[in-house]
Amino acid sequence: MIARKEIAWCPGCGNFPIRDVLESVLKELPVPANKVVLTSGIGQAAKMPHYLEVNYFNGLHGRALPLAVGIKLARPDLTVIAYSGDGCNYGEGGNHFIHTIRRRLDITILTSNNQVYGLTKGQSSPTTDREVKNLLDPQGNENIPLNPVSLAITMGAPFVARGFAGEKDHLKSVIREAILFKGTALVDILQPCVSFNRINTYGWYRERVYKVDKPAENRYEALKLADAWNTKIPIGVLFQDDSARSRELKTLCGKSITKEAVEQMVCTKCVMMR
Amino acid sequence: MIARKEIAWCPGCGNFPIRDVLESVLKELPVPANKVVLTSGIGQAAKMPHYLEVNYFNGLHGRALPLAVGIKLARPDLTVIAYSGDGCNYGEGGNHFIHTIRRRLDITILTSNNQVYGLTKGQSSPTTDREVKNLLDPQGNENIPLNPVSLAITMGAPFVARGFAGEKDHLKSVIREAILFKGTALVDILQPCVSFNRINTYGWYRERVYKVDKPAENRYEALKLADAWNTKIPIGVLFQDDSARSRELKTLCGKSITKEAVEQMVCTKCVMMR
Amino acid sequence: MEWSVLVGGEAGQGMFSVELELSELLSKLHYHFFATKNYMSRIRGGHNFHMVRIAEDPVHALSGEPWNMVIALDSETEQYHKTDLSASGVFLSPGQVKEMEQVARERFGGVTATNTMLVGLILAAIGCPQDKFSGIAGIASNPDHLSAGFEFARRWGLAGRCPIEPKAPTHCKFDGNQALALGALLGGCQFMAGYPMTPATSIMHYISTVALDHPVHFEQAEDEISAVNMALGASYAGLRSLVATSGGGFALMQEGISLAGMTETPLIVIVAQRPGPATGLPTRTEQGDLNFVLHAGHGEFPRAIYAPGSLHEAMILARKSFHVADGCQTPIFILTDQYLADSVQMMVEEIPSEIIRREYGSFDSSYSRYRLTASGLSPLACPGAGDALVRVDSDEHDEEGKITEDLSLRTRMVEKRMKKSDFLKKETVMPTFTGDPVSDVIVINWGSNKLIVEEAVRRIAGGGVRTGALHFSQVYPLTQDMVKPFNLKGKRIISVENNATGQFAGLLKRELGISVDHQILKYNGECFTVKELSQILRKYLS
Amino acid sequence: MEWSVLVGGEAGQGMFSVELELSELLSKLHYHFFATKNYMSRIRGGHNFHMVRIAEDPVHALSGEPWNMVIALDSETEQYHKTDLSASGVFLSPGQVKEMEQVARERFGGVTATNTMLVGLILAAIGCPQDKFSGIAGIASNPDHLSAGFEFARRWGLAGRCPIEPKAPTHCKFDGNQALALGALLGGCQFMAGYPMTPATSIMHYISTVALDHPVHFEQAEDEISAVNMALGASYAGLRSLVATSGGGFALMQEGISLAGMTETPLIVIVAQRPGPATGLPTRTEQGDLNFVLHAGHGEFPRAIYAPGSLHEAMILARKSFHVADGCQTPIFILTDQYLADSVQMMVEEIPSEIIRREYGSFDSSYSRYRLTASGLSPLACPGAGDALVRVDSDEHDEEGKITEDLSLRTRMVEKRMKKSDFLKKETVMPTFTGDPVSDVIVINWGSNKLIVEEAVRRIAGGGVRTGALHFSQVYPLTQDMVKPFNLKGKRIISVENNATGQFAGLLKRELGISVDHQILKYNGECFTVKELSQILRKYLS
Ligand SMILES: Cc1ncc(C[n+]2csc(CCOP(=O)(O)OP(=O)(O)O)c2C)c(N)n1
Ligand SMILES: Cc1ncc(C[n+]2csc(CCOP(=O)(O)OP(=O)(O)O)c2C)c(N)n1
Ligand code: SF4
Ligand code: SF4
Ligand SMILES: [Mg+2]
Ligand SMILES: [Mg+2]
Repeated sequence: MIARKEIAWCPGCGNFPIRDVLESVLKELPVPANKVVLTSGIGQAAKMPHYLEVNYFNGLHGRALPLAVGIKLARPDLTVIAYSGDGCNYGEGGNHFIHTIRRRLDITILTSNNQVYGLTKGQSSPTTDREVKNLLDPQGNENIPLNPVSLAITMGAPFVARGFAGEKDHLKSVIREAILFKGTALVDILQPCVSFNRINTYGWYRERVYKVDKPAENRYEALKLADAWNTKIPIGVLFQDDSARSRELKTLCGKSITKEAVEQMVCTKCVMMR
Repeated sequence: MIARKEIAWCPGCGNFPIRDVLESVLKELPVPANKVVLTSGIGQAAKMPHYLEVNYFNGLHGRALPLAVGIKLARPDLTVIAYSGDGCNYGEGGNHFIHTIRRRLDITILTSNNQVYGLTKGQSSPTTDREVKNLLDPQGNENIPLNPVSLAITMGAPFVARGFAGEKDHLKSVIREAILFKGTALVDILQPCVSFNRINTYGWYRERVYKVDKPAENRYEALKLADAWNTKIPIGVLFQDDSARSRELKTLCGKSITKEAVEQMVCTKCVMMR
Repeated sequence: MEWSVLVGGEAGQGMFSVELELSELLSKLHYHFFATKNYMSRIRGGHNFHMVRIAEDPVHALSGEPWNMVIALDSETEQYHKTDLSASGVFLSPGQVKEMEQVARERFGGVTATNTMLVGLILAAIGCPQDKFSGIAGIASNPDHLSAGFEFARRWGLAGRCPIEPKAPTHCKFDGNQALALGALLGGCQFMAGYPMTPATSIMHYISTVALDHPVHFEQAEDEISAVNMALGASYAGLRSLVATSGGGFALMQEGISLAGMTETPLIVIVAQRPGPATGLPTRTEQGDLNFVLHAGHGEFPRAIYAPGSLHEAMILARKSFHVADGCQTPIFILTDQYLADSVQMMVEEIPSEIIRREYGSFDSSYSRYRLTASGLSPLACPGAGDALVRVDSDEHDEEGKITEDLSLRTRMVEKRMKKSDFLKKETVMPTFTGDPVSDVIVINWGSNKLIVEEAVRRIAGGGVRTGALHFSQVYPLTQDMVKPFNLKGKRIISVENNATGQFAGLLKRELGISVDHQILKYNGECFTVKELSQILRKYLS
Repeated sequence: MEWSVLVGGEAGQGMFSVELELSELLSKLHYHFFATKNYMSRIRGGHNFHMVRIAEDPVHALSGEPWNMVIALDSETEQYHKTDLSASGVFLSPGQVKEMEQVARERFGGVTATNTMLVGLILAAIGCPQDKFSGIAGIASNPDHLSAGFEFARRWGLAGRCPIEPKAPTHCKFDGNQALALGALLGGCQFMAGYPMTPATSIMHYISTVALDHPVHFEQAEDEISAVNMALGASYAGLRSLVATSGGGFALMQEGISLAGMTETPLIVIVAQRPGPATGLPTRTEQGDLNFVLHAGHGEFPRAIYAPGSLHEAMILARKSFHVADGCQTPIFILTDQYLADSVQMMVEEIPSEIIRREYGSFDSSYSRYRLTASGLSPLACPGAGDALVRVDSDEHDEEGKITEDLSLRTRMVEKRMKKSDFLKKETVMPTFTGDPVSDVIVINWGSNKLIVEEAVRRIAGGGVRTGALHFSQVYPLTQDMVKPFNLKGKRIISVENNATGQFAGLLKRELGISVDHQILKYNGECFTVKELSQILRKYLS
């Protein structure tokens, strides 16, 4: 058990309920605990693995996803979950986000989306709303906020959901489904940051979130649903494509190449390609 | 004038007609020639600026866009066009692609999309179709192809078009409109690579492309339109939002900060943020 | 006379505000002081402490002597720091702070007033007359809160405990990042792109604040790769441009650095070091990236690296770097660290009033960006200014900036680029020597250790061995001319570095053939204190 | 007896195929040969040429002597290379090639048959009996096309012009990248991630070909940042992992390298150098990234860098690197270049038959990834293998892999990581010496220059000055033990490098205090030839 005071988050941080949810999801997963690996980047959210009893690779800012891809490719037998913040997964790691989805691997991407760079003290993240000001942007955010859910759907993710740290039971079922889904799954989790985000607070979200009963009919409907933000924010599984097949992977670990492979190599022709 | 034999492309390459189009668009632009800057990355397409009479910054693989952003922010008076290949703009430079669109700048992004890494001899690019084989992927491409047009629309680009190297007049009008549009514009140009792409040939495209008369009604319709690929491929301006406003920029070049600015600095309080 | 205070507690308890407000007032009141901090990579909780050394003479380092005052906002501070209190020192217990909070709540409607009250209490302790504040314009602190702090000081018998005269001839105070930002603006910097990273982020803050209403732009990039390329774009387009980051972010800029070298695009890169590898200790200090910066970017091209040793050097070198980058058309680096970035000090030296600017010639259509010249330098033009087309290329190129595979031209272009380092020689920043002019022992150091080493060397002076300190604020290039005046032959050389492998000592060996006799290295994430360093030095000297 | 042929023309004209097919047949026929190429960064057009040196003794370099035969597929080749023909040399004009094409079209229905015909013609010239082919299994070339080439040779009086005996004891031929890929597989490599980049791409090709039906995986990443992080993920998960790239791609991997250092994750990184900075000359050669690789990644951690000088060294060191990376739990680098990558040679040395594998212990839940031990090395476990949880962290961490800000633990962890370099000492790869054992002059070199230097030194032997060559295939760490046996004191030392700044000479100075007397540097993008180098050496020796 991790003592609450060992946790480096601010009191009241939205990451606490998410951690609780994750702890109980992992405990109840039909997978032995030692077969689950979390990867994470750097940020407040990315500290998550330290506060769970789990294998983890806490890597670099923005790089939770390629680590997860490498682990999954190497070890299809492991349940692989990438955990990070919005800055990490969509900002610094944006290229990995779009291309990891394209790889059709059975991994789960979870984001604590607090619409801010928490650990570095409150700068705009890719999901920060328009006109929000902070110490690096005294004029107010000029950029179009990135919608992670729409982006994931557009890139072809077969399971795309939104959760809210203030709805623990709901979040738990969404995360559980995401992990059990056979294919790339995203859960973007609305996570109030009590220290730096004075706009998108628990109250702000509570007034807006509502649960969708079932995923949208098709991608275009899902995109419409995903776009809703200012007054009503749908949470739940917004898109799910059960017909999508994830990539077949072979077992590598514990195997070894044979002499034939080496001989094949010796006979391989040189190629006209560097 | 650039002599044809100075050009390092293969005879028959789809980049030749694009170059011709670009040359005449630039010539006819209501902007003095010395006020146009092309940026590019690395690849066959990225050699484009060398073959035009224009200012250019031919930078690194994947980095045409941040160069363009820096130039535009520094010099709002310049017409800024970023030119590169599909690998450059959507692969190595994918993160810049999604975030550059978010910045709401008046720049034009042009891509020679040959669905292959040409310069490095034929590997899969992000837009390569499923199951295509090559020397680095003897098993066939497992990834979901990236649709640049859908991605740009999802990220909020106000002008999104597709062109075809085999339709020069049409391409010319699309590129011209894109450059004159006040806001971030993408033209993804279908460009046959006669050396490495034996599938998506001139003939293949010719059988499929058709011109759309006018942009789709709204984003969702545009996304539907953009998705069409295997049998019918729409070319033209697929999405256009004339109500979108691009960011206001101030004049910097030739100006200088004043002593007051320095004094302001001297009196600025230290901050609780590193 | 001096008075050193430590204020400790959990992140978020207000110690940061106490330090900020105290340093704000101390500077306005013309006190000499040095303030720095020791904080964790978290927003709330944990254990942070802030250290302020107030003195009658200029101070620019932690003395390392027992504290004159420890203010414990929590029991951990009591536990860790009370033992370090001087015999006559004042300890303010968490209970006492609670008492003050009680008053803050009752009288001022909230506990945050305690911060200012603590500032008042400290000022009272150093004998600052309470009526002084009314005379000072723009004191932001609430005078009532300050007074309440004075009251507590009197109640607890602390008022005037250690009277210190305010003797600073100025009221200018900066932290290291602010000095760099100021220097950059004085150097004509008009563009900065960046991605937040401790301990470099506040440089972006200072620039973006000025950008609000001056012809300067700050753009927050999606990542550091973008930041460096944006800055190169802006520099190409005509603006002096800057990026700042720390090791991990700088790692991502490597290809862009190489691009600056190849395209000969001027660029200033500030690397604020923190302990690595990887994420390491994000809020602590180290000098572990000298070699990394020295060899950043693939391929070969000239560069200079400055490592300022004081606020004034930070400002002057940041300013100068823009001149040198433009002059040499190459990337120039400024290497600092969390210690310098996070230390707040008085700056008594004058601030240059002239802003230096980039000048362009005017060119016609015969312009060639990479014209081959004897100096290796080709005239710089910016697009759209005249008929000249400005063509730059990351491939090997000809004089016009067109891609080439002519291998003899390649050779000439390599030599052209390398030749430009002659310009750097003309601009050499000499190392500074302090201490006994006829020393037997020379303590070599670089970057932020300067003023710590100088005070340590002063402290051991007269101990039998004649000792001097030689500080390099230009760490590359190193030339024999830079060391000749100091006649190092036959002397014992001791180096001091905040890293585990003695990177600068290695560089001295490689570049100048100088062998260091002893290395003093520290790599736990903290700076040296004067006491610690002078003790180690004494051991080597006896 | 030897016969050097140059085949030149535009990219896409088929010279590449001629070289490939010729080297394929030469090896099958047990000829000693060395083949390399000079090509532009374009797919069609331009001017490329391929060079094959066929000999009775082993050859591993370009002689630099006039060509015995020049085959000009276009007039540019005639213009550039005909002047370099030896007095008795054979020139095949574009007109003659056209004649052959004519026959190819008529007889074989297409011009591409010309490639094989040219191969036949060359084989005829070196006196290869035409009936030899029937006896050799798996000769892919079309015998009719070959025969047509023999016919032309006879018609033009070239047959048997310079009879060369096939004396190679084996039929093993490789290019440099293939030797590396083979070595990696022999080293137990099962995972590679990469992004195409000349001249490293074919390493990925060779691995992905094997991956088709063996327990090995190659993943094409979206960028190099992703590639290095994928490889670290795979290594953590249990597989020996590899990345390969060139300078620009390696620039993007820097932060990942630092991550490998901090998390102590074994990783092999091949850097195939090409001339920089930035995009530079993508298809040419240089040794300009030694310092870049040596100091790659922010922060401090141990590493080793191998720079193989031959195919055999490439294979052996690639294999060994996996053992060392696992043993030292740190990133290990292999530094090659376009010249080695693109040269095809016979390899007479034996290929190790044993595949070395990573072994894991078995651990219970008390396992700590970063247990502090005397050697600095902590046992490696992989997730899911037992009850052990495997926790790795890019922040400074405690023994369990949990983030820490305990600064005394920081010190111990830094020392733990640095201590691991003791392991590297045990595994030192000694430099190799050839030439006069009692030399007055030692020619120091590293990496791909080895066999060029050796031949050059052989060639000048007996010229009065006793000369030896000392080649480093481990360029870091450098220890005194590595040079002691060669007794360099008092000898004249000349260094040979393919760069403009003499990077290895600087490293020798820094690490071993060795000063180089003369530097021979080349940086136009081409390798040295034996003739060129021996001429320069003679100048220094006279
Ligand atoms: C390459 C690099 N750039 C910048 C940083 C500094 N950094 C650490 S966390 C962070 C932002 C965190 O934001 P987010 O991912 O949203 O996480 P949060 O703290 O909000 O949970 C940044 C910019 C870094 N560690 N590495
Ligand atoms: C950082 C980096 N990685 C890899 C390369 C090698 N490289 C050069 S061009 C290219 C791909 C080009 O593909 P694309 O952008 O589609 O352009 P095309 O040649 O097809 O027009 C690659 C991988 C490079 N120059 N830099
Ligand atoms: S700063 Fe925000 S996100 Fe970070 S721990 Fe505090 S409340 Fe949570
Ligand atoms: S390889 Fe393809 S894209 Fe490149 S020049 Fe040739 S045809 Fe054009
Ligand atoms: Mg966040
Ligand atoms: Mg392409």
